[in-house]
Amino acid sequence: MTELVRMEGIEKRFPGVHALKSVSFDLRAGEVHALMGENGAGKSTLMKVLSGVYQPDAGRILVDGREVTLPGPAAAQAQGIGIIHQELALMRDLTVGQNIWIGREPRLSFGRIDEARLNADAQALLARLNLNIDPRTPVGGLTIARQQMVEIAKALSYRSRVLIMDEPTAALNDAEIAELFRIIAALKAEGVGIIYISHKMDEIKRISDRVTVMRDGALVDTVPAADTPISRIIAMMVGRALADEAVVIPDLSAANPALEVRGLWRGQELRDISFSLKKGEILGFAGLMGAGRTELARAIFGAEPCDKGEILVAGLPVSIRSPSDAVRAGIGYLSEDRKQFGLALGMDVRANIAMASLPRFASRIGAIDEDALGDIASDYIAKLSIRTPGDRQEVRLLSGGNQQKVVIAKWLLRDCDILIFDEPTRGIDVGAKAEIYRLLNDLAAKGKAVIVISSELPEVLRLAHRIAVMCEGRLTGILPGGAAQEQIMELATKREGVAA
Amino acid sequence: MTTAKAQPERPAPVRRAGGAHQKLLAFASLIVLVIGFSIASQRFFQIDNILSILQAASVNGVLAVGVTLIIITGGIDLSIGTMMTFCAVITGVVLTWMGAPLLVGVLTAIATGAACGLLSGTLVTKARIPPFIATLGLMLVLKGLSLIVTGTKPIYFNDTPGYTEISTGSLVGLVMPQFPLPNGVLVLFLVAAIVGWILTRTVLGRYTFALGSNEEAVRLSGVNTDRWKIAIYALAGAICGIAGLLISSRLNSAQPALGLGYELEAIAAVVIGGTSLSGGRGTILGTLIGALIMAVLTNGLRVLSVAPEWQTVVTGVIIIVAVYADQLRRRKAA
Amino acid sequence: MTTAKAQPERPAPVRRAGGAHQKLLAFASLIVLVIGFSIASQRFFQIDNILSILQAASVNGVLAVGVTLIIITGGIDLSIGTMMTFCAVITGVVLTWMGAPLLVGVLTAIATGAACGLLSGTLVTKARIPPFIATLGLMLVLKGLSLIVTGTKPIYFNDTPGYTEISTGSLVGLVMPQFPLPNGVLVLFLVAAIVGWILTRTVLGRYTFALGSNEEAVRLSGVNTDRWKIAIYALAGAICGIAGLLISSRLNSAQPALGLGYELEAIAAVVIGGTSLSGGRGTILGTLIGALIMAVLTNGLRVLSVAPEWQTVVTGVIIIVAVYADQLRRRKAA
Amino acid sequence: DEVYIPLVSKGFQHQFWQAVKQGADKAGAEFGVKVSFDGPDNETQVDKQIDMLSAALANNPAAIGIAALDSQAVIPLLKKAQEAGIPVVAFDSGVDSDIPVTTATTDNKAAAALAADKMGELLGGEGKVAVIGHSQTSLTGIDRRDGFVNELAAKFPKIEIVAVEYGDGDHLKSTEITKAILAANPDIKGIFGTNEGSAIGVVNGVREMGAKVTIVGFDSGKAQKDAIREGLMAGAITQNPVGIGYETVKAALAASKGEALPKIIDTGFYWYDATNIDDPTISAVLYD
Ligand SMILES: Nc1ncnc2c1ncn2[C@@H]1O[C@H](COP(=O)(O)OP(=O)(O)OP(=O)(O)O)[C@@H](O)[C@H]1O
Ligand SMILES: Nc1ncnc2c1ncn2[C@@H]1O[C@H](COP(=O)(O)OP(=O)(O)OP(=O)(O)O)[C@@H](O)[C@H]1O
Ligand SMILES: [Mg+2]
Ligand SMILES: [Mg+2]
Repeated sequence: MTELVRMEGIEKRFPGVHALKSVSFDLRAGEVHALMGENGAGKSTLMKVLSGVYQPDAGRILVDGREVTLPGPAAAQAQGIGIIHQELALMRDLTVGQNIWIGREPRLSFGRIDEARLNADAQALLARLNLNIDPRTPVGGLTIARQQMVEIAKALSYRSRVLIMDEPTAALNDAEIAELFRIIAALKAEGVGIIYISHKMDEIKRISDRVTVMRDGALVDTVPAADTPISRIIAMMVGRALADEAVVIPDLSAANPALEVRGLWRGQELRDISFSLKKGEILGFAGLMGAGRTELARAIFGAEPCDKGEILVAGLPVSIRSPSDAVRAGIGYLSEDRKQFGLALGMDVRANIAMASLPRFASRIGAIDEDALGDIASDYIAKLSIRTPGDRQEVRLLSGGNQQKVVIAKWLLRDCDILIFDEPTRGIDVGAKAEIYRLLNDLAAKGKAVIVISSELPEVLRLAHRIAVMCEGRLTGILPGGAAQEQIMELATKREGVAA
Repeated sequence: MTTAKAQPERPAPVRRAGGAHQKLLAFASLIVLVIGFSIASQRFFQIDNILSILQAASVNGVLAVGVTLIIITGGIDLSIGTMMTFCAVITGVVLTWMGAPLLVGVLTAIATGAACGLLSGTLVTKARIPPFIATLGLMLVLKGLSLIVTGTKPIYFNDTPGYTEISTGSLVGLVMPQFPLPNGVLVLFLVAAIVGWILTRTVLGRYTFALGSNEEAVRLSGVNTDRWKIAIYALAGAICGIAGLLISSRLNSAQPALGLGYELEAIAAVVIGGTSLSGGRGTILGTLIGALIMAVLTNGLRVLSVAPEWQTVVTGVIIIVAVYADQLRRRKAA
Repeated sequence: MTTAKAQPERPAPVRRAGGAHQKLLAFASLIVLVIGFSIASQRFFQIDNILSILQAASVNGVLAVGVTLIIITGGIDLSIGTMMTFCAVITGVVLTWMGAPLLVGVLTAIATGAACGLLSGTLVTKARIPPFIATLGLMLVLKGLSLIVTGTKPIYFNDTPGYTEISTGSLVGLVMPQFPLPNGVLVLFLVAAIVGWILTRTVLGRYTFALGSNEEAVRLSGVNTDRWKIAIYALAGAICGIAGLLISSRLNSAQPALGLGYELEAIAAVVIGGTSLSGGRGTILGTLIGALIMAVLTNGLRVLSVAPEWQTVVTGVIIIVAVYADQLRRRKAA
Repeated sequence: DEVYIPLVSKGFQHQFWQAVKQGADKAGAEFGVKVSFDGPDNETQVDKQIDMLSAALANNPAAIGIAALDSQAVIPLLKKAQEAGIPVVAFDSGVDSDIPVTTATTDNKAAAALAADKMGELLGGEGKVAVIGHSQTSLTGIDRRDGFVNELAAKFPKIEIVAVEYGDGDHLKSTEITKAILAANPDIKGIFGTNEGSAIGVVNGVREMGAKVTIVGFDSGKAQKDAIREGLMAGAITQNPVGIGYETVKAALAASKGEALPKIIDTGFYWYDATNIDDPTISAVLYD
């Protein structure tokens, strides 16, 4: 296979962080080269160097054997290098089609845009991904999963020879991942080289030809995927082996109910939802994209109004009209979209961790006890191994997975009795994932009630004591923990009026 | 958004464009105001007075259309008022002092504005000065330069026959003598139509929205954001030049001290028209409506002979109420 | 910032607070200006003139400190100028017309401002009117009301002994007769210190930044964002009330027609001081420096007897250059 | 139908214009006509004034009063008024046209020259003098500045004008300007403020700096009167704004009835100081 790209001795420093330590990397035509590493290992930074976003402090980049400089994204594009960024880079006020073709609009005379062709082309691309999105929909209204698919469609539109995918599946579920992999296979056949970053270990085995592992900004090794076991890759990443634990379902027959939802309705998105959750229980929510799990969580949390229905906390009906009502009633909600709904990106780690619990650290006149806050923040940084130069680092400068950990820390610190976690491990590395599972189990053991919404079925199966399945806004069934995947999929596709 | 069941083939009605009745509703506040004033005084809804209102809206309207572009990119332009004056002054220099023909004067005004816009655009992009500061600085510089160039005295256009026609003549009146729409209003509608077309149909317009929506994302897409932004500022500047023509033609003079405060009025029209100061959204139609609401309000209260201090109070209240009503409408529509 | 070798355990010196020499560098533009003017004229760096400059910065400075809060939340307040006047007028009514004692007047001014801020905060949060419009409306309403209440005549404070002392007396002078720092300046520093403390050390301050950074994320953290935002507007209003005291004490009268245009000057000071109009970042120290830069600039050019029209030009240029220099410094530091 | 006479002025917030309004209202009450009074926020807004004029004309008034901000810009609308048979009375300053049937005004240049004469006498014919103007561009601003400066140059060659600055009639701004001028020229002997806000600003600035300067003001108002009584201000020129308003309405009414009027109605100006401030003739033209 011909070599497309070679990076040699790449160095990159940020204030307080040595992000890349003389990293070398190469990519061949027609291969999928997986790039692995813990959160903050430097994967995204390396790819930003390759796509012209960052300038390396030292090192060379060769494309087709010739040394190149990539002073900006346009230069990288000119070399045939395309990238799907980990942090979505979409223009929320523009439509799907407009986003996909930004910078390359089909033109008519007088600088006019051929909107019809633009939409038709976008439609064709979306169809290639088997995606039912109208190209004229504004992107801001899409769920994060759909935004991710739009980003993928956009990257495909460049017809790059080198395609970098930085955690493209973090927000996707199995069906969409299957579509993506189908596309990847086709691209491979065309001779496109793909750099693939993911924290989902099973994916690596499924699609990659070679695997490169990074740790702490340095290259660990590049190995062929076929004859390297997953456990070895994990060991290279985290420096130790991880035990694979199975779910332990506690006996909750004597436990009191923590949360009850009765007959919740909201337009067509939520239809007559009823369920209950006991203290000490972890209830998993499974479903396909758009099943309405996020909607349900937001409705319970008061982030969006519902038409009718009743919510009881610890057996007493509560009126929740806003998130502050919900939090007062003891309900916490970790959103699936950390950038938009979870973090004040311009503020530091400490402030974000404290965001939901500030009054607890304040004196009567509102003065914040910074020392206590700093101690707590440092605790969580250690507990969740958040990679940051300190609790005063701005969150926007953290790697994606570490940002996610900050949001988790925020809700752990708030110490709610009922916690709704929507895609909590999005973008989190294997080691930290295991740590978070352990934390959730601890919480449940302490009598907290936990809802985990996840598009990763293994995660639901690994954590949930019971599994609720939704389809098209309805709760189609609740299964015992450890249920078979087939059973879940059957409920997840149980459309109304269609006999199961 | 539509329900999850929505078939992918037929798009949900696009939110931004809105249906025909949506568009009509955007006029609701304006229509209510017009009806209200018409009931309060028979003098209000007379052709002559309606024409005065339109005429009064023309300069502010043109300025507002120009600054709409900049606001959609997420910027702000405080220099438009004094830039308008500066363009008028330079036109006066070229026409009256240098005796150039009318057409040269018109082109000078537009070119001067474009050059000023080029400057502020460059300051914003290349020197990375926040738009507020760059255009505040330019506002002061242009204000001073206008006074310096003219020696603080107005330049009159008495020697340029036809100059006043630009704004106060009426091409429409030649065809329809009973409805002598002043040319200034025609210019406003023309400028609005062209800029509206640019915004919705061209690449420049697309980048205007894109820059305001997520500049970093546009840059990451390989677009030379600086160049486009400068182009947008220059276009807005050229439009200020047109406003300079309109106002100086109306006053038959370039008044060097004029202009301060006009930026706020224009920005107010833009925001009343529903354009968000945080960028990414906005329409020229909205801006036109905003400018008309302000013109109707001022004129109507004067025709009712409301005392000036009460005019101010009532204007403030009505602006808030109109935007509130519009807000409710949008929330319902969404 | 430090080098990249820093161990992750010990955090890099936080950028926001900045090291001591960072803070000093923030003063760079101001210091350069002062040195420049001192060289250009020996009249400039005289105690008397320095005190005049500080005094001149006091009203604008207090307003700027107040509006800094609102700008950090991502909002804007156009009403501060006329609100200041309105507070002064109501104080005049209470003190001069109703003969209340001085302390009641002081409290009235602050309470009036807080009430106005409460109103605009409520409009912004509950009625969801964009801050620009809500405060533009309030600006007009308060402007009109000031004229109406006073019958467009100034209210004099001749019958309230000690009223002028608030601004022009000198407590410092009692201790240090050779440095009679006017009380108005003392008030500015006091207000700045308190607001600076609130911003960096209290829950209110933390939420001020958080609201400007990502309001939705704050709301979804279970914070009653509306209530906090209203509190911030009310606090800013109260500070306007203090500015109203300062200006009316200085003029020994409440001048009902004054105030328009002061908002722009205050906002300019804030932005020159490095606070971003898009919210989420800003410092009171920066705002103070911004207000001082403006005061030094105006005074210095006048002391040099630069022609007024050239003063405007030079001010514009220097504002741009100062912010550009500051920009370079920050970029280097980052 | 009631006879309606709108007055479009150069402003309405300043004391001077309020006094004009007061005179107009007085005449309105006396002759039983409905008078309205409107003006832009500041004296640069030439186009705003034109909009006001056209709104006033829309009401089909019996006659109209105008204090034009620009002597030419209003002419097209005045022609329109003429065609509609609405007589026009100019007040405060004239218009470059013979459409106005009369102009009720005072000579600002001559008034400021009188201020210069007084300043010259008070200084004994020598020393440094500064002018704080209220506008660099408005007619009254220019006339008062030029009247003062030219008269000093002509009659008191040993008096030097060291600074001419403009404070927009804003009390605070004028105060700061005064202080800067005093800092730059500690040996200054006299300052002239060309309207109420400017003059009060000068008084404030001088008071804050503790300087000894001869201050001459313009217009009246309580603060200026107090300053004169206290001896802080040497004296001031006052026009007769109440008279201007009164005469304007009276003339407009007469014109609407087709009566003949003189081309100019001069309402005069006066010097007042501590000695004559309480004279009945003077106190009649002063306002608070
Ligand atoms: N602009 C920046 N300024 C400062 N530090 C940065 C910046 N960008 C990245 N870093 C730091 O560099 C390190 C590497 O980050 P990078 O985003 O490359 O990690 P990653 O391997 O992609 O992690 P993840 O799996 O969480 O996405 C992190 O410690 C991060 O905090
Ligand atoms: N075909 C579609 N087009 C546009 N919007 C859709 C479509 N299908 C679903 N949605 C929207 O998706 C939302 C429901 O998805 P929600 O995020 O609640 O589901 P979820 O089960 O959490 O799935 P996800 O994995 O996407 O988070 C609703 O707002 C719905 O309107
Ligand atoms: Mg990453
Ligand atoms: Mg979801």
